[in-house]
Amino acid sequence: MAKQVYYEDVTEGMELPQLVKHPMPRQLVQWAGATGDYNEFHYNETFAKVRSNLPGIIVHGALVCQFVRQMVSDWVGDEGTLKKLNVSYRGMNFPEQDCICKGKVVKKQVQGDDHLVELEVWSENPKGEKTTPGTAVAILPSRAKK
Amino acid sequence: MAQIYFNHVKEGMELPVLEKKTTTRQLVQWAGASGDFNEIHYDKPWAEKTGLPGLIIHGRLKAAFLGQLVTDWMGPAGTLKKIDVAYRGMDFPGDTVKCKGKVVKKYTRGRERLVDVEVWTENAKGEKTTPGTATVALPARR
Amino acid sequence: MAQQQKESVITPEMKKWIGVEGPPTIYEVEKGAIRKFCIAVGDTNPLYLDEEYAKKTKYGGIIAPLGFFGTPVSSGAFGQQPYEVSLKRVLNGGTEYEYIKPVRPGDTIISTRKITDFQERDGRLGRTLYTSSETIYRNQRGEVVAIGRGTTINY
Amino acid sequence: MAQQQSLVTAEMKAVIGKKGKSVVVDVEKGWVKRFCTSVGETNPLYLNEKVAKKSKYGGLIAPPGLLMGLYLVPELPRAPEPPVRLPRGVDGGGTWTFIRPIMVGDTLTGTGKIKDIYQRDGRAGPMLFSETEVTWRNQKRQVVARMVGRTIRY
Repeated sequence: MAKQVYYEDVTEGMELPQLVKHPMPRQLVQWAGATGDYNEFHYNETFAKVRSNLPGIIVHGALVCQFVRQMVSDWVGDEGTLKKLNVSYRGMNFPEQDCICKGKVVKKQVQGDDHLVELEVWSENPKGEKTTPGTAVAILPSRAKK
Repeated sequence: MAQIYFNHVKEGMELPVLEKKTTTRQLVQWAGASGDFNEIHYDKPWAEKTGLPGLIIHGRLKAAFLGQLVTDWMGPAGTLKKIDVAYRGMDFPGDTVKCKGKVVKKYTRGRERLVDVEVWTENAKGEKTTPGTATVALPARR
Repeated sequence: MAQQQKESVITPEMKKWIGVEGPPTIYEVEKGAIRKFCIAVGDTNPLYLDEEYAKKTKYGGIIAPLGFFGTPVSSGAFGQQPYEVSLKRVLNGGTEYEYIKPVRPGDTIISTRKITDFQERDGRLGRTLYTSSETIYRNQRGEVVAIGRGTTINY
Repeated sequence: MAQQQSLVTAEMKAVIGKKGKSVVVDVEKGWVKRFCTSVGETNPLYLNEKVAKKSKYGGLIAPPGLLMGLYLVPELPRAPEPPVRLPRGVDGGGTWTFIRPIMVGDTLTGTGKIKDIYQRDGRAGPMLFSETEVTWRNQKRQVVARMVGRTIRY
Protein backbone atom coordinates (compact mmCIF):
# COMPACT_ATOMS: atom_id res chain seq x y z
CA MET A 1 0.00 0.00 0.00
CA ALA A 2 1.07 3.56 -0.63
CA LYS A 3 2.29 5.56 2.30
CA GLN A 4 -0.25 7.01 4.67
CA VAL A 5 -1.44 10.58 4.13
CA TYR A 6 -1.98 12.71 7.26
CA TYR A 7 -4.26 15.67 7.83
CA GLU A 8 -1.26 17.94 8.21
CA ASP A 9 0.02 16.95 4.74
CA VAL A 10 -3.13 18.19 3.06
CA THR A 11 -3.75 21.65 1.67
CA GLU A 12 -6.88 23.04 0.13
CA GLY A 13 -6.73 22.87 -3.64
CA MET A 14 -4.39 19.89 -3.54
CA GLU A 15 -5.02 17.23 -6.17
CA LEU A 16 -5.41 13.55 -5.42
CA PRO A 17 -3.38 11.03 -7.40
CA GLN A 18 -5.38 10.08 -10.48
CA LEU A 19 -6.69 6.58 -10.93
CA VAL A 20 -6.92 5.57 -14.57
CA LYS A 21 -9.12 2.62 -15.45
CA HIS A 22 -9.47 1.09 -18.85
CA PRO A 23 -12.45 -1.22 -18.51
CA MET A 24 -12.70 -3.96 -21.11
CA PRO A 25 -15.90 -5.88 -21.88
CA ARG A 26 -14.57 -8.63 -19.62
CA GLN A 27 -14.55 -6.25 -16.68
CA LEU A 28 -18.18 -5.28 -17.32
CA VAL A 29 -19.14 -8.95 -17.38
CA GLN A 30 -17.25 -9.50 -14.14
CA TRP A 31 -19.12 -6.57 -12.64
CA ALA A 32 -22.43 -8.01 -13.82
CA GLY A 33 -21.51 -11.30 -12.19
CA ALA A 34 -20.41 -9.65 -8.97
CA THR A 35 -23.44 -7.40 -8.59
CA GLY A 36 -26.22 -9.17 -10.40
CA ASP A 37 -26.77 -6.26 -12.79
CA TYR A 38 -27.28 -8.25 -15.99
CA ASN A 39 -28.74 -5.40 -18.00
CA GLU A 40 -27.85 -6.37 -21.57
CA PHE A 41 -26.64 -3.01 -22.81
CA HIS A 42 -23.54 -3.57 -20.72
CA TYR A 43 -22.36 -6.52 -22.82
CA ASN A 44 -24.61 -7.01 -25.85
CA GLU A 45 -23.68 -4.47 -28.53
CA THR A 46 -26.70 -5.14 -30.74
CA PHE A 47 -28.98 -4.79 -27.76
CA ALA A 48 -27.31 -1.52 -26.74
CA LYS A 49 -27.64 -0.03 -30.22
CA VAL A 50 -30.99 -1.35 -31.37
CA ARG A 51 -32.98 -1.76 -28.20
CA SER A 52 -31.50 0.94 -25.99
CA ASN A 53 -30.55 3.44 -28.68
CA LEU A 54 -27.04 3.86 -27.31
CA PRO A 55 -23.86 4.40 -29.34
CA GLY A 56 -22.59 1.07 -28.04
CA ILE A 57 -21.98 -0.86 -24.86
CA ILE A 58 -21.72 1.43 -21.84
CA VAL A 59 -19.93 1.01 -18.53
CA HIS A 60 -22.22 0.52 -15.52
CA GLY A 61 -22.61 3.83 -13.66
CA ALA A 62 -22.20 2.02 -10.35
CA LEU A 63 -18.87 0.61 -11.55
CA VAL A 64 -17.62 4.09 -12.39
CA CYS A 65 -18.82 5.15 -8.93
CA GLN A 66 -16.64 2.36 -7.52
CA PHE A 67 -13.64 3.56 -9.54
CA VAL A 68 -14.09 6.99 -7.95
CA ARG A 69 -14.53 5.36 -4.56
CA GLN A 70 -11.33 3.35 -5.05
CA MET A 71 -9.39 6.49 -5.92
CA VAL A 72 -10.51 8.06 -2.63
CA SER A 73 -9.95 4.86 -0.61
CA ASP A 74 -6.44 4.49 -2.05
CA TRP A 75 -5.66 8.07 -1.07
CA VAL A 76 -7.05 8.01 2.49
CA GLY A 77 -5.17 4.77 3.14
CA ASP A 78 -5.75 2.23 5.88
CA GLU A 79 -5.72 4.86 8.63
CA GLY A 80 -8.15 7.22 6.95
CA THR A 81 -11.87 6.64 6.62
CA LEU A 82 -14.15 7.61 3.78
CA LYS A 83 -17.33 8.89 5.38
CA LYS A 84 -19.44 10.08 2.53
CA LEU A 85 -19.47 9.86 -1.23
CA ASN A 86 -21.93 11.54 -3.52
CA VAL A 87 -21.91 11.14 -7.29
CA SER A 88 -24.19 12.11 -10.13
CA TYR A 89 -24.35 10.20 -13.38
CA ARG A 90 -24.01 12.89 -16.03
CA GLY A 91 -22.37 11.16 -18.93
CA MET A 92 -21.41 7.79 -20.27
CA ASN A 93 -18.15 5.91 -20.17
CA PHE A 94 -17.49 3.34 -22.83
CA PRO A 95 -15.42 0.16 -22.57
CA GLU A 96 -11.98 0.06 -24.16
CA GLN A 97 -11.52 3.73 -23.27
CA ASP A 98 -9.79 5.35 -20.34
CA CYS A 99 -11.95 6.31 -17.41
CA ILE A 100 -9.88 8.80 -15.45
CA CYS A 101 -10.77 9.37 -11.81
CA LYS A 102 -9.68 12.65 -10.29
CA GLY A 103 -10.09 14.51 -7.04
CA LYS A 104 -9.22 17.75 -5.32
CA VAL A 105 -9.25 18.87 -1.69
CA VAL A 106 -11.85 21.60 -1.29
CA LYS A 107 -11.75 22.17 2.43
CA LYS A 108 -10.12 20.88 5.59
CA GLN A 109 -11.40 21.34 9.09
CA VAL A 110 -11.28 19.82 12.55
CA GLN A 111 -14.68 18.88 13.91
CA GLY A 112 -14.59 17.54 17.46
CA ASP A 113 -12.03 14.74 17.37
CA ASP A 114 -12.25 14.29 13.62
CA HIS A 115 -9.84 15.71 11.10
CA LEU A 116 -12.07 16.11 8.07
CA VAL A 117 -11.33 16.80 4.45
CA GLU A 118 -13.93 17.62 1.85
CA LEU A 119 -13.16 16.58 -1.67
CA GLU A 120 -14.42 17.26 -5.11
CA VAL A 121 -14.26 14.03 -7.12
CA TRP A 122 -15.14 13.04 -10.65
CA SER A 123 -14.44 10.70 -13.50
CA GLU A 124 -13.57 11.84 -16.99
CA ASN A 125 -13.86 10.22 -20.37
CA PRO A 126 -11.11 10.70 -22.98
CA LYS A 127 -12.88 13.82 -24.29
CA GLY A 128 -12.34 15.42 -20.91
CA GLU A 129 -16.04 15.38 -20.05
CA LYS A 130 -16.88 14.87 -16.41
CA THR A 131 -19.09 11.82 -16.50
CA THR A 132 -19.52 11.25 -12.78
CA PRO A 133 -19.02 14.42 -10.75
CA GLY A 134 -19.37 14.24 -7.01
CA THR A 135 -18.15 15.10 -3.56
CA ALA A 136 -16.61 13.11 -0.75
CA VAL A 137 -15.86 13.55 2.92
CA ALA A 138 -13.07 11.64 4.62
CA ILE A 139 -11.44 11.54 8.03
CA LEU A 140 -7.65 11.52 7.97
CA PRO A 141 -5.29 10.55 10.76
CA SER A 142 -3.47 13.43 12.40
CA ARG A 143 0.22 13.47 13.24
CA ALA A 144 -0.66 15.43 16.38
CA LYS A 145 -2.72 12.53 17.69
CA LYS A 146 -0.14 9.90 16.83
CA MET B 1 -39.69 -33.85 -5.64
CA ALA B 2 -40.32 -37.23 -7.12
CA GLN B 3 -38.14 -40.16 -6.13
CA ILE B 4 -37.11 -43.00 -8.40
CA TYR B 5 -36.21 -46.41 -6.98
CA PHE B 6 -33.75 -48.99 -8.21
CA ASN B 7 -36.39 -51.66 -8.74
CA HIS B 8 -38.32 -49.35 -11.08
CA VAL B 9 -35.36 -48.73 -13.35
CA LYS B 10 -35.02 -50.74 -16.55
CA GLU B 11 -32.15 -50.81 -18.95
CA GLY B 12 -33.03 -48.78 -22.04
CA MET B 13 -35.33 -46.53 -20.03
CA GLU B 14 -35.19 -42.87 -21.03
CA LEU B 15 -34.77 -39.97 -18.64
CA PRO B 16 -37.27 -37.09 -18.87
CA VAL B 17 -35.87 -34.58 -21.36
CA LEU B 18 -34.58 -31.33 -19.87
CA GLU B 19 -34.88 -28.43 -22.29
CA LYS B 20 -32.72 -25.36 -21.81
CA LYS B 21 -33.60 -22.22 -23.72
CA THR B 22 -30.32 -20.36 -23.59
CA THR B 23 -29.60 -16.63 -23.79
CA THR B 24 -26.54 -14.41 -23.85
CA ARG B 25 -27.59 -13.16 -20.43
CA GLN B 26 -27.37 -16.70 -19.15
CA LEU B 27 -23.82 -17.02 -20.45
CA VAL B 28 -22.89 -13.82 -18.62
CA GLN B 29 -24.48 -15.19 -15.46
CA TRP B 30 -22.56 -18.43 -15.92
CA ALA B 31 -19.32 -16.49 -16.43
CA GLY B 32 -19.95 -14.75 -13.11
CA ALA B 33 -20.77 -17.98 -11.30
CA SER B 34 -17.99 -20.11 -12.77
CA GLY B 35 -15.25 -17.53 -13.22
CA ASP B 36 -14.85 -18.40 -16.91
CA PHE B 37 -14.66 -14.95 -18.45
CA ASN B 38 -13.46 -16.02 -21.88
CA GLU B 39 -14.73 -13.37 -24.31
CA ILE B 40 -15.93 -15.91 -26.90
CA HIS B 41 -19.01 -16.38 -24.72
CA TYR B 42 -20.26 -12.77 -24.63
CA ASP B 43 -18.16 -10.47 -26.86
CA LYS B 44 -19.48 -11.11 -30.37
CA PRO B 45 -16.86 -9.17 -32.37
CA TRP B 46 -14.18 -10.97 -30.37
CA ALA B 47 -15.73 -14.38 -31.03
CA GLU B 48 -15.96 -13.64 -34.76
CA LYS B 49 -12.34 -12.46 -34.80
CA THR B 50 -11.24 -15.82 -33.43
CA GLY B 51 -12.98 -17.54 -36.33
CA LEU B 52 -16.15 -18.65 -34.59
CA PRO B 53 -19.55 -18.19 -36.24
CA GLY B 54 -20.67 -16.20 -33.19
CA LEU B 55 -20.93 -16.47 -29.44
CA ILE B 56 -20.82 -20.04 -28.19
CA ILE B 57 -22.19 -21.68 -25.06
CA HIS B 58 -19.60 -22.67 -22.43
CA GLY B 59 -18.96 -26.42 -22.63
CA ARG B 60 -19.06 -26.59 -18.88
CA LEU B 61 -22.47 -24.98 -18.75
CA LYS B 62 -23.72 -27.82 -20.92
CA ALA B 63 -21.94 -30.26 -18.59
CA ALA B 64 -23.80 -28.62 -15.69
CA PHE B 65 -27.09 -28.98 -17.61
CA LEU B 66 -26.36 -32.70 -17.87
CA GLY B 67 -25.57 -32.75 -14.16
CA GLN B 68 -29.01 -31.26 -13.55
CA LEU B 69 -30.66 -33.75 -15.93
CA VAL B 70 -29.30 -36.62 -13.86
CA THR B 71 -29.84 -35.13 -10.40
CA ASP B 72 -33.43 -34.10 -11.25
CA TRP B 73 -34.12 -37.66 -12.34
CA MET B 74 -32.44 -39.51 -9.47
CA GLY B 75 -34.38 -37.53 -6.85
CA PRO B 76 -33.30 -36.38 -3.39
CA ALA B 77 -32.45 -39.89 -2.15
CA GLY B 78 -30.23 -40.67 -5.12
CA THR B 79 -26.52 -39.86 -5.30
CA LEU B 80 -24.54 -38.81 -8.33
CA LYS B 81 -21.30 -40.81 -8.21
CA LYS B 82 -19.66 -39.88 -11.43
CA ILE B 83 -20.19 -37.92 -14.60
CA ASP B 84 -18.04 -37.82 -17.67
CA VAL B 85 -18.59 -35.51 -20.63
CA ALA B 86 -16.84 -34.63 -23.87
CA TYR B 87 -17.37 -31.43 -25.82
CA ARG B 88 -17.91 -32.44 -29.41
CA GLY B 89 -19.98 -29.71 -30.97
CA MET B 90 -20.79 -26.06 -30.48
CA ASP B 91 -24.10 -24.66 -29.32
CA PHE B 92 -25.10 -21.03 -29.55
CA PRO B 93 -26.99 -18.67 -27.23
CA GLY B 94 -30.60 -18.47 -28.34
CA ASP B 95 -30.60 -22.20 -29.11
CA THR B 96 -32.67 -24.65 -27.17
CA VAL B 97 -30.35 -27.30 -25.82
CA LYS B 98 -32.10 -30.62 -25.24
CA CYS B 99 -30.56 -32.71 -22.48
CA LYS B 100 -31.33 -36.40 -22.79
CA GLY B 101 -30.39 -39.60 -21.10
CA LYS B 102 -30.90 -43.35 -21.23
CA VAL B 103 -30.23 -46.10 -18.71
CA VAL B 104 -27.59 -48.44 -20.07
CA LYS B 105 -26.92 -50.71 -17.12
CA LYS B 106 -28.16 -51.47 -13.61
CA TYR B 107 -26.09 -53.47 -11.16
CA THR B 108 -25.10 -53.78 -7.50
CA ARG B 109 -21.66 -53.25 -6.09
CA GLY B 110 -21.29 -54.11 -2.45
CA ARG B 111 -24.36 -52.55 -0.84
CA GLU B 112 -24.80 -49.93 -3.52
CA ARG B 113 -27.43 -50.10 -6.22
CA LEU B 114 -25.94 -48.43 -9.22
CA VAL B 115 -27.25 -47.27 -12.56
CA ASP B 116 -25.13 -46.19 -15.52
CA VAL B 117 -26.79 -43.61 -17.69
CA GLU B 118 -25.78 -42.40 -21.11
CA VAL B 119 -26.33 -38.64 -21.29
CA TRP B 120 -25.99 -36.05 -24.01
CA THR B 121 -27.06 -32.64 -25.22
CA GLU B 122 -28.72 -32.38 -28.58
CA ASN B 123 -29.03 -29.41 -30.91
CA ALA B 124 -31.94 -28.58 -33.23
CA LYS B 125 -30.44 -30.78 -35.97
CA GLY B 126 -30.47 -33.75 -33.59
CA GLU B 127 -26.67 -33.80 -33.30
CA LYS B 128 -25.18 -34.91 -30.00
CA THR B 129 -22.97 -31.98 -29.03
CA THR B 130 -22.00 -33.06 -25.52
CA PRO B 131 -22.04 -36.85 -25.05
CA GLY B 132 -21.25 -38.38 -21.70
CA THR B 133 -21.99 -41.01 -19.10
CA ALA B 134 -23.07 -40.82 -15.48
CA THR B 135 -23.30 -43.25 -12.61
CA VAL B 136 -25.87 -42.82 -9.85
CA ALA B 137 -26.70 -44.77 -6.72
CA LEU B 138 -30.42 -45.21 -6.10
CA PRO B 139 -32.46 -46.30 -3.08
CA ALA B 140 -33.55 -49.95 -3.29
CA ARG B 141 -37.33 -49.85 -3.37
CA ARG B 142 -40.21 -48.06 -1.91
CA MET C 1 -48.99 31.57 -27.04
CA ALA C 2 -51.48 30.43 -24.52
CA GLN C 3 -49.77 29.03 -21.49
CA GLN C 4 -51.47 25.83 -20.65
CA GLN C 5 -51.42 24.80 -17.03
CA LYS C 6 -49.86 21.37 -16.98
CA GLU C 7 -51.26 18.77 -14.70
CA SER C 8 -48.92 17.64 -11.95
CA VAL C 9 -47.37 14.22 -12.43
CA ILE C 10 -47.23 13.84 -8.67
CA THR C 11 -50.49 12.14 -7.84
CA PRO C 12 -52.11 11.94 -4.39
CA GLU C 13 -51.48 8.18 -4.61
CA MET C 14 -47.74 8.82 -4.96
CA LYS C 15 -47.68 11.29 -2.09
CA LYS C 16 -49.07 8.63 0.22
CA TRP C 17 -45.85 6.68 -0.24
CA ILE C 18 -43.57 9.41 1.06
CA GLY C 19 -41.91 8.13 4.22
CA VAL C 20 -43.30 4.62 3.93
CA GLU C 21 -40.58 2.01 4.39
CA GLY C 22 -40.54 -0.75 1.80
CA PRO C 23 -40.06 -4.42 2.62
CA PRO C 24 -36.56 -5.21 3.87
CA THR C 25 -34.00 -6.75 1.54
CA ILE C 26 -31.54 -9.12 3.13
CA TYR C 27 -28.02 -9.70 1.83
CA GLU C 28 -25.40 -11.92 3.33
CA VAL C 29 -21.91 -10.58 2.89
CA GLU C 30 -19.61 -13.38 1.80
CA LYS C 31 -15.87 -13.36 1.36
CA GLY C 32 -16.15 -14.86 -2.12
CA ALA C 33 -18.56 -12.16 -3.20
CA ILE C 34 -16.24 -9.45 -1.88
CA ARG C 35 -13.42 -11.01 -3.86
CA LYS C 36 -15.47 -11.06 -7.06
CA PHE C 37 -16.50 -7.47 -6.48
CA CYS C 38 -12.88 -6.39 -6.04
CA ILE C 39 -11.81 -8.25 -9.19
CA ALA C 40 -14.59 -6.50 -11.08
CA VAL C 41 -13.54 -3.06 -9.84
CA GLY C 42 -9.86 -3.86 -10.24
CA ASP C 43 -9.30 -2.92 -6.61
CA THR C 44 -6.54 -5.02 -5.06
CA ASN C 45 -6.49 -3.34 -1.65
CA PRO C 46 -5.43 -6.10 0.80
CA LEU C 47 -7.86 -4.67 3.35
CA TYR C 48 -10.61 -6.42 1.37
CA LEU C 49 -8.73 -9.52 0.28
CA ASP C 50 -5.96 -10.54 2.64
CA GLU C 51 -7.03 -11.64 6.11
CA GLU C 52 -3.49 -11.61 7.51
CA TYR C 53 -2.92 -8.06 6.34
CA ALA C 54 -6.36 -6.82 7.41
CA LYS C 55 -5.90 -8.27 10.90
CA LYS C 56 -3.06 -5.86 11.54
CA THR C 57 -5.06 -2.77 10.55
CA LYS C 58 -7.44 -0.79 12.72
CA TYR C 59 -10.30 -2.92 11.36
CA GLY C 60 -8.89 -6.16 12.78
CA GLY C 61 -10.02 -8.19 9.76
CA ILE C 62 -11.29 -8.08 6.21
CA ILE C 63 -13.90 -5.44 5.46
CA ALA C 64 -16.05 -4.95 2.38
CA PRO C 65 -15.26 -2.05 0.05
CA LEU C 66 -17.53 0.89 0.73
CA GLY C 67 -20.67 0.60 -1.31
CA PHE C 68 -20.71 -3.19 -1.12
CA PHE C 69 -23.46 -4.59 1.03
CA GLY C 70 -23.66 -8.08 -0.41
CA THR C 71 -25.13 -8.71 -3.83
CA PRO C 72 -26.90 -7.45 -5.76
CA VAL C 73 -25.52 -3.98 -5.27
CA SER C 74 -28.25 -1.53 -4.61
CA SER C 75 -27.73 1.80 -6.28
CA GLY C 76 -29.76 3.50 -3.61
CA ALA C 77 -31.80 5.13 -6.32
CA PHE C 78 -33.62 2.45 -8.22
CA GLY C 79 -36.11 0.14 -6.68
CA GLN C 80 -39.53 -1.30 -7.09
CA GLN C 81 -42.10 1.45 -7.28
CA PRO C 82 -45.37 0.63 -5.59
CA TYR C 83 -47.15 3.33 -7.65
CA GLU C 84 -47.58 4.24 -11.32
CA VAL C 85 -45.51 7.05 -12.81
CA SER C 86 -46.86 8.56 -16.02
CA LEU C 87 -43.35 9.45 -17.26
CA LYS C 88 -41.85 6.24 -18.52
CA ARG C 89 -38.22 7.02 -19.18
CA VAL C 90 -35.88 6.61 -16.25
CA LEU C 91 -32.41 7.91 -15.39
CA ASN C 92 -30.32 7.40 -12.31
CA GLY C 93 -29.70 10.94 -11.15
CA GLY C 94 -26.97 10.11 -8.71
CA THR C 95 -26.27 8.50 -5.41
CA GLU C 96 -24.83 9.45 -2.09
CA TYR C 97 -23.53 7.07 0.50
CA GLU C 98 -22.76 7.84 4.07
CA TYR C 99 -20.56 5.18 5.60
CA ILE C 100 -21.05 4.71 9.30
CA LYS C 101 -19.65 1.33 10.25
CA PRO C 102 -17.52 -1.19 8.38
CA VAL C 103 -19.26 -4.10 6.70
CA ARG C 104 -17.56 -7.44 7.22
CA PRO C 105 -17.81 -10.89 5.67
CA GLY C 106 -20.37 -12.87 7.62
CA ASP C 107 -22.53 -9.81 8.21
CA THR C 108 -26.15 -9.88 7.21
CA ILE C 109 -27.21 -6.55 5.80
CA ILE C 110 -30.84 -5.62 6.01
CA SER C 111 -31.76 -2.65 3.87
CA THR C 112 -34.97 -0.71 3.77
CA ARG C 113 -35.82 1.98 1.29
CA LYS C 114 -38.31 4.78 1.42
CA ILE C 115 -39.29 7.69 -0.79
CA THR C 116 -38.35 10.96 0.87
CA ASP C 117 -39.55 13.50 -1.68
CA PHE C 118 -41.06 14.17 -5.09
CA GLN C 119 -40.21 17.25 -7.14
CA GLU C 120 -41.24 18.15 -10.66
CA ARG C 121 -39.76 20.59 -13.09
CA ASP C 122 -39.98 21.52 -16.74
CA GLY C 123 -36.51 21.17 -18.09
CA ARG C 124 -34.50 20.22 -21.10
CA LEU C 125 -36.16 16.83 -21.20
CA GLY C 126 -39.65 18.28 -20.80
CA ARG C 127 -41.66 17.54 -17.71
CA THR C 128 -39.28 15.84 -15.31
CA LEU C 129 -39.98 14.08 -12.04
CA TYR C 130 -37.28 13.80 -9.40
CA THR C 131 -37.85 11.11 -6.84
CA SER C 132 -35.60 11.18 -3.82
CA SER C 133 -35.18 8.06 -1.78
CA GLU C 134 -33.23 6.92 1.20
CA THR C 135 -31.99 3.43 1.93
CA ILE C 136 -30.83 2.48 5.39
CA TYR C 137 -28.47 -0.45 5.70
CA ARG C 138 -28.35 -2.21 9.04
CA ASN C 139 -26.29 -5.20 10.11
CA GLN C 140 -27.48 -8.24 12.08
CA ARG C 141 -26.95 -6.34 15.34
CA GLY C 142 -29.33 -3.62 14.19
CA GLU C 143 -26.52 -1.11 13.78
CA VAL C 144 -26.84 1.33 10.90
CA VAL C 145 -23.79 0.68 8.72
CA ALA C 146 -24.62 3.04 5.88
CA ILE C 147 -27.23 5.36 4.48
CA GLY C 148 -27.74 5.65 0.76
CA ARG C 149 -29.59 8.50 -0.85
CA GLY C 150 -30.56 8.55 -4.46
CA THR C 151 -32.45 10.50 -7.06
CA THR C 152 -34.40 8.83 -9.80
CA ILE C 153 -35.30 10.95 -12.78
CA ASN C 154 -38.40 10.20 -14.82
CA TYR C 155 -39.12 12.15 -17.99
CA MET D 1 5.83 -40.69 -45.79
CA ALA D 2 7.59 -38.92 -43.01
CA GLN D 3 7.27 -40.31 -39.52
CA GLN D 4 4.83 -38.22 -37.48
CA GLN D 5 6.81 -36.19 -34.96
CA SER D 6 6.34 -37.06 -31.32
CA LEU D 7 4.82 -34.16 -29.40
CA VAL D 8 5.44 -35.66 -26.00
CA THR D 9 8.82 -34.46 -24.81
CA ALA D 10 11.01 -35.68 -21.96
CA GLU D 11 10.17 -32.44 -20.16
CA MET D 12 6.49 -33.33 -20.36
CA LYS D 13 7.06 -36.84 -19.07
CA ALA D 14 8.93 -35.35 -16.12
CA VAL D 15 5.95 -33.21 -14.98
CA ILE D 16 3.50 -36.11 -14.98
CA GLY D 17 2.44 -36.84 -11.42
CA LYS D 18 3.89 -33.61 -9.97
CA LYS D 19 1.54 -31.73 -7.69
CA GLY D 20 0.72 -28.09 -8.35
CA LYS D 21 -0.38 -25.27 -6.08
CA SER D 22 -3.53 -25.71 -4.03
CA VAL D 23 -6.68 -23.74 -4.63
CA VAL D 24 -9.03 -22.87 -1.79
CA VAL D 25 -12.70 -22.10 -2.39
CA ASP D 26 -15.47 -21.39 0.06
CA VAL D 27 -18.80 -22.93 -0.90
CA GLU D 28 -20.89 -19.96 0.06
CA LYS D 29 -24.66 -19.76 -0.04
CA GLY D 30 -24.70 -16.72 -2.30
CA TRP D 31 -22.42 -18.35 -4.79
CA VAL D 32 -24.58 -21.48 -4.91
CA LYS D 33 -27.62 -19.29 -5.42
CA ARG D 34 -26.04 -17.36 -8.29
CA PHE D 35 -24.82 -20.61 -9.77
CA CYS D 36 -28.30 -22.13 -9.68
CA THR D 37 -29.72 -19.01 -11.35
CA SER D 38 -27.22 -19.31 -14.16
CA VAL D 39 -27.99 -22.97 -14.85
CA GLY D 40 -31.70 -22.71 -14.17
CA GLU D 41 -31.61 -25.13 -11.24
CA THR D 42 -34.39 -24.86 -8.68
CA ASN D 43 -33.66 -28.01 -6.66
CA PRO D 44 -34.52 -27.18 -3.02
CA LEU D 45 -31.56 -29.28 -1.80
CA TYR D 46 -29.36 -26.40 -2.99
CA LEU D 47 -31.61 -23.48 -2.17
CA ASN D 48 -34.15 -24.18 0.54
CA GLU D 49 -32.64 -24.61 3.98
CA LYS D 50 -35.80 -26.11 5.48
CA VAL D 51 -36.20 -28.80 2.82
CA ALA D 52 -32.46 -29.56 2.78
CA LYS D 53 -32.38 -30.01 6.58
CA LYS D 54 -34.96 -32.76 6.32
CA SER D 55 -33.11 -34.54 3.50
CA LYS D 56 -30.50 -37.24 3.95
CA TYR D 57 -27.83 -34.53 3.84
CA GLY D 58 -29.13 -32.60 6.84
CA GLY D 59 -28.41 -29.26 5.22
CA LEU D 60 -27.86 -27.38 1.98
CA ILE D 61 -25.57 -29.09 -0.50
CA ALA D 62 -23.80 -27.77 -3.58
CA PRO D 63 -25.06 -28.87 -6.99
CA PRO D 64 -22.58 -31.16 -8.78
CA GLY D 65 -22.30 -28.55 -11.53
CA LEU D 66 -20.64 -26.11 -9.13
CA LEU D 67 -17.42 -28.12 -9.20
CA MET D 68 -17.91 -29.01 -12.84
CA GLY D 69 -17.99 -25.35 -13.70
CA LEU D 70 -15.13 -24.14 -11.57
CA TYR D 71 -12.63 -22.57 -13.84
CA LEU D 72 -9.21 -22.66 -12.30
CA VAL D 73 -6.76 -22.31 -15.11
CA PRO D 74 -4.34 -19.93 -13.38
CA GLU D 75 -3.81 -22.16 -10.38
CA LEU D 76 -3.70 -25.52 -12.07
CA PRO D 77 -0.48 -27.10 -13.21
CA ARG D 78 -0.04 -26.79 -16.95
CA ALA D 79 1.60 -29.06 -19.44
CA PRO D 80 4.85 -27.65 -20.88
CA GLU D 81 4.70 -26.12 -24.34
CA PRO D 82 4.81 -28.66 -27.18
CA PRO D 83 7.92 -28.77 -29.40
CA VAL D 84 5.91 -27.59 -32.42
CA ARG D 85 3.43 -24.75 -32.38
CA LEU D 86 -0.13 -26.00 -31.89
CA PRO D 87 -2.25 -22.89 -32.25
CA ARG D 88 -5.59 -24.22 -31.08
CA GLY D 89 -6.52 -25.33 -27.62
CA VAL D 90 -9.91 -26.59 -26.50
CA ASP D 91 -11.49 -27.93 -23.37
CA GLY D 92 -12.09 -31.54 -24.28
CA GLY D 93 -14.33 -32.45 -21.39
CA GLY D 94 -13.78 -34.21 -18.14
CA THR D 95 -14.77 -36.74 -15.53
CA TRP D 96 -16.04 -35.76 -12.13
CA THR D 97 -16.27 -38.33 -9.37
CA PHE D 98 -18.32 -37.35 -6.33
CA ILE D 99 -17.21 -39.11 -3.19
CA ARG D 100 -18.87 -37.22 -0.34
CA PRO D 101 -21.56 -34.57 -0.38
CA ILE D 102 -20.31 -31.01 -0.63
CA MET D 103 -22.12 -28.97 1.97
CA VAL D 104 -22.81 -25.27 1.68
CA GLY D 105 -20.38 -23.66 4.11
CA ASP D 106 -17.56 -26.08 3.31
CA THR D 107 -14.10 -24.81 2.50
CA LEU D 108 -12.65 -26.93 -0.27
CA THR D 109 -9.01 -27.29 -1.10
CA GLY D 110 -8.18 -28.53 -4.56
CA THR D 111 -4.79 -29.95 -5.40
CA GLY D 112 -3.96 -30.50 -9.01
CA LYS D 113 -1.46 -32.59 -10.88
CA ILE D 114 -0.80 -33.40 -14.50
CA LYS D 115 -2.14 -36.92 -14.78
CA ASP D 116 -1.12 -37.76 -18.29
CA ILE D 117 0.08 -36.26 -21.55
CA TYR D 118 -0.39 -38.21 -24.74
CA GLN D 119 -0.66 -37.84 -28.46
CA ARG D 120 -3.36 -38.93 -30.88
CA ASP D 121 -3.08 -38.40 -34.59
CA GLY D 122 -6.36 -37.63 -36.18
CA ARG D 123 -7.81 -36.12 -39.31
CA ALA D 124 -6.90 -32.66 -38.09
CA GLY D 125 -3.26 -33.69 -37.70
CA PRO D 126 -1.42 -34.51 -34.50
CA MET D 127 -3.30 -33.71 -31.31
CA LEU D 128 -1.80 -33.35 -27.87
CA PHE D 129 -3.99 -34.33 -24.94
CA SER D 130 -3.16 -33.36 -21.42
CA GLU D 131 -5.14 -34.55 -18.45
CA THR D 132 -5.20 -32.66 -15.20
CA GLU D 133 -6.48 -34.29 -12.06
CA VAL D 134 -7.76 -32.22 -9.18
CA THR D 135 -8.56 -33.76 -5.82
CA TRP D 136 -10.96 -31.76 -3.68
CA ARG D 137 -10.91 -32.05 0.09
CA ASN D 138 -13.17 -30.39 2.62
CA GLN D 139 -12.11 -28.70 5.85
CA LYS D 140 -12.12 -32.09 7.59
CA ARG D 141 -9.48 -33.24 5.08
CA GLN D 142 -11.95 -35.72 3.59
CA VAL D 143 -11.81 -36.20 -0.16
CA VAL D 144 -15.14 -35.00 -1.53
CA ALA D 145 -14.56 -35.15 -5.27
CA ARG D 146 -12.05 -35.80 -7.97
CA MET D 147 -11.93 -34.21 -11.37
CA VAL D 148 -10.03 -35.18 -14.46
CA GLY D 149 -10.06 -32.51 -17.14
CA ARG D 150 -8.82 -32.95 -20.66
CA THR D 151 -7.26 -30.21 -22.71
CA ILE D 152 -6.64 -30.78 -26.38
CA ARG D 153 -4.13 -28.84 -28.46
CA TYR D 154 -3.86 -29.23 -32.17
